[in-house]
Amino acid sequence: MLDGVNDSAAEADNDSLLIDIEGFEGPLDVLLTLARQQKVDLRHISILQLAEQYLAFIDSARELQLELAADYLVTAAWLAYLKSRLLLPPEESPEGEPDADEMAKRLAFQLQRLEAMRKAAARLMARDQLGRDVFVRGAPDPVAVDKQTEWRATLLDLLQAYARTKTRAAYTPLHIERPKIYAMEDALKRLTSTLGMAVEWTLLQEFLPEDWREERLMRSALASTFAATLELARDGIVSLQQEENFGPIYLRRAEKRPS
Amino acid sequence: MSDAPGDQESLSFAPPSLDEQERMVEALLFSSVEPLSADEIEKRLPRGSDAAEALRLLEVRYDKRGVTLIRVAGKWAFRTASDLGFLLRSEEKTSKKLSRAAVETLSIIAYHQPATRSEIEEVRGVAVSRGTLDLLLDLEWIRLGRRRETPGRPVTFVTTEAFLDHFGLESVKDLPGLQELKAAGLLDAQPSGKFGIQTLPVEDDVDDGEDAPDPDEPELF
Amino acid sequence: MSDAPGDQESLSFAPPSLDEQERMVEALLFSSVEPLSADEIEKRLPRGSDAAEALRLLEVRYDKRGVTLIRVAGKWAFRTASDLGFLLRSEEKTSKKLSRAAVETLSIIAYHQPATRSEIEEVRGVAVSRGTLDLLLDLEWIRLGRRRETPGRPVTFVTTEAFLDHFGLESVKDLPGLQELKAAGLLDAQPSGKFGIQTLPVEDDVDDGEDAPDPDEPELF
Repeated sequence: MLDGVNDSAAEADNDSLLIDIEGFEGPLDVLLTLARQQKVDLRHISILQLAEQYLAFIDSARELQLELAADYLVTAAWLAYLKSRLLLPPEESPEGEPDADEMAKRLAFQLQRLEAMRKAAARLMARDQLGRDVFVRGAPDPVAVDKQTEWRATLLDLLQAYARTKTRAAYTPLHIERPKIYAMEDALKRLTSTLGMAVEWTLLQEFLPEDWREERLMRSALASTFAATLELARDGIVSLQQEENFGPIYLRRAEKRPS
Repeated sequence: MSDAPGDQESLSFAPPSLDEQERMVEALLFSSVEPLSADEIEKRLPRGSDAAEALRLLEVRYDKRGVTLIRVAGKWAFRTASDLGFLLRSEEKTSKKLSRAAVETLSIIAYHQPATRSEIEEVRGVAVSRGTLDLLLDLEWIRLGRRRETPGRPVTFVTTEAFLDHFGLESVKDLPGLQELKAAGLLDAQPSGKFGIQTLPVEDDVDDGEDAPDPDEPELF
Repeated sequence: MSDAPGDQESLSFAPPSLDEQERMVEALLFSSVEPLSADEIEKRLPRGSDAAEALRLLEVRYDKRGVTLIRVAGKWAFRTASDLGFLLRSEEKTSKKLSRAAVETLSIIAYHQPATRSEIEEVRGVAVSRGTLDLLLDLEWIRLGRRRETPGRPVTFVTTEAFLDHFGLESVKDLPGLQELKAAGLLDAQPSGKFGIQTLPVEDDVDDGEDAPDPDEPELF
C-alpha cells in the first residue's frame, strides 16, 4: 500500500518508470525506486551509478516530452554536478566547495531514512487498529442521571475559526467614509433666504445652519458659506467687511441692487 | 486476523469450540451498539455455532460480576451490575458542539490576548453577545485579565490553563500564525496580503504591524 | 444501587473487599469508551481501595477472553480481542483509507516527534501537501507541540493519546522498530540538507488567483 511503484515495476527498465511518473512523490521517491534496482543494501548503494540512473531517467522523460516538475530538474542538475565531482580525483576538488563524498553520504542517508520511515509506516498501519481490528464498547451504559453538558471544540475548530475571522476581515470591502460636506448650493440657498434680516453688519458665522455649528462640521459649513457670500458679493447682493487678516468677516444686505 | 475462518472455509471445517464461540459472542455483544437476539448473533458466528449455548455460558460467567449479561425484550446486552450504578453517575455527559460565535470569540482571545470586548468585535465584525463570553468564562477557558489603561479602562480577557489543557497546547505561543495556518491548509481563502489585518485599531498593542515583527509575539503574520 | 456505599458512609467503613473492588473497576472500565488511568479509577472507588491491585486481578480474569483489558497511553481500557476483528468489522463503518502521504507524514511525526513541517518535508523529499496535516489534526492523532526555539520559531507536531489508543500503543516508546531506527541513526537530527536533495516549495494549486507569490509564505512551518 505504501509503495506507489511495486517491486515488479522497480525491477523493470526505465521506461516503465516513466509510465508511472504520476505515481512518484518527488525526486527522492524516484531515487529510492531506482536505488532498489541496484539490488543491494541501501547502505552499500553506488551513488555514482544512482546519479547516472536518474539522469538517464530524466533524459528519457524529456525525449518523451513529458512535463517534469521543476524539482525533478533541480535534482537532475544537482546530481549531474555531484557525478562530475565524484569522478574528479579528490585532490583536484576546488577549494571551498562541499566535499563530494559528504554529498554522496548525505544522499545515501536520505534514501535510507525515507525507506526506513516507509517501513515503519507500514508496520504502524499493520498494527491492530481501533475500529478496524479492535473495538470499543458499542453502547456505554445509560445508567447515569447527572446531566452535565460538555462543550466540544477541537483545536482544529479553534484554528479554523481564527483563520475564518481573519480571512473574513481581509475580504471586508473597504468603505472610505465620506466626510459630511455642506454644499455651496445649500449655503447660497440659505443665505439668499435669510439675507433679508441682515440689514446691519452681521457676523458670517451667524448664517451657519444650527446643526452645522458643531466643531467637526463647522469647517465645511463655514467654507461653503464664505464661498457663497463671495458669489453674492460679486453679484452685488451683499457687502462684506473684514478689518484685518484672519479677522472676523461681517456681511450685510447690499444697499444698491443691480439693475 | 489472517487466519480467521472466512465464510467459505467454515463450510468445510468444524465450527469453533464452544469456548471460542463464547469469546466471539462476548466480543459481539461488547461492541454492539444495540442489544442482539440469539438469532442475530448466530448469523454472525461461523457456521455450525450454537449461539444459545454460548450465551448460556456467558451468562454464567458474568453472573455477579461488575457487568452482567441481561435480556431486554428478548435480546441480549451487557449492563453494569445494578448495585454499581452509583459509580457511573459522573460518567454521563451530554456533549454539544461549541457555537461558531463562541469558537471564533475564543480564538480571537487566544491570539490577541489580552483582548477587550470591543477588540473582539472589531476582528469578528459583529457584536459579541454577553452569553458567549459568559459561556467561555463558565467553561473556565477564559478569565478576566488586567483592565486596559485606556479611556473607560475596559476589562480584558485572557485564556486559562484549562484552555491549554483542553486544546492540548503547551502554551499560547505554540498557536500557529496566520501564514502557518495557511500553509497547513486551514485557511481556505487567501487573505489579501498585508492589508488583511489592518482592521484592528491602531492603538491596539497586540497589533504591532508587520514591518516590525516581535519575535516573541504569538502571531507571525 | 439502594445498598451501595455512598461517599459519606465509605469514610467510616472499611474499603470493600478486593473482589468487590475488582467488580467496580470492571463496571467503570466497561462503561467508558475512553481509557482510564489507575488514578482516575481510584478516585471513583470508595476510600481505601487499591485500583492497581484490582486492575491486576481484572487483567488476569480477562486474559484470552473475547474482550481483553489492555493498556494504551498508560491508561486502561477494555477492547475486543484483536483476533476477533473479522467478526465485528461490519459493525462499524470501515474507516477511510489514509493516503500514502498522510500515513508517511503521521509516521514521521510519530518517530521524530516533535517534528516541524520542514523536517517532515526533509524526510519525504516533497512538500507536505495541503490538507495532510489538516486531516491528521482532524483525526486528533497529532497536535501542536512546543515551538522549536530556532530561527523562525517553527511550530512542531506531536502525536496524541488518541493516536496511541488507535494503534494500541502504551506509549510512543513502543512504536514498532523504534529502537532499531534509533540505533541505526535514522532518527538523528541531521544538519539541514544543504548537501542533499532540497525540497522545493510547491505552489498550492488553490492559490491560483494570486499574481505574485507571497514573500512571507514559504517555510514558516
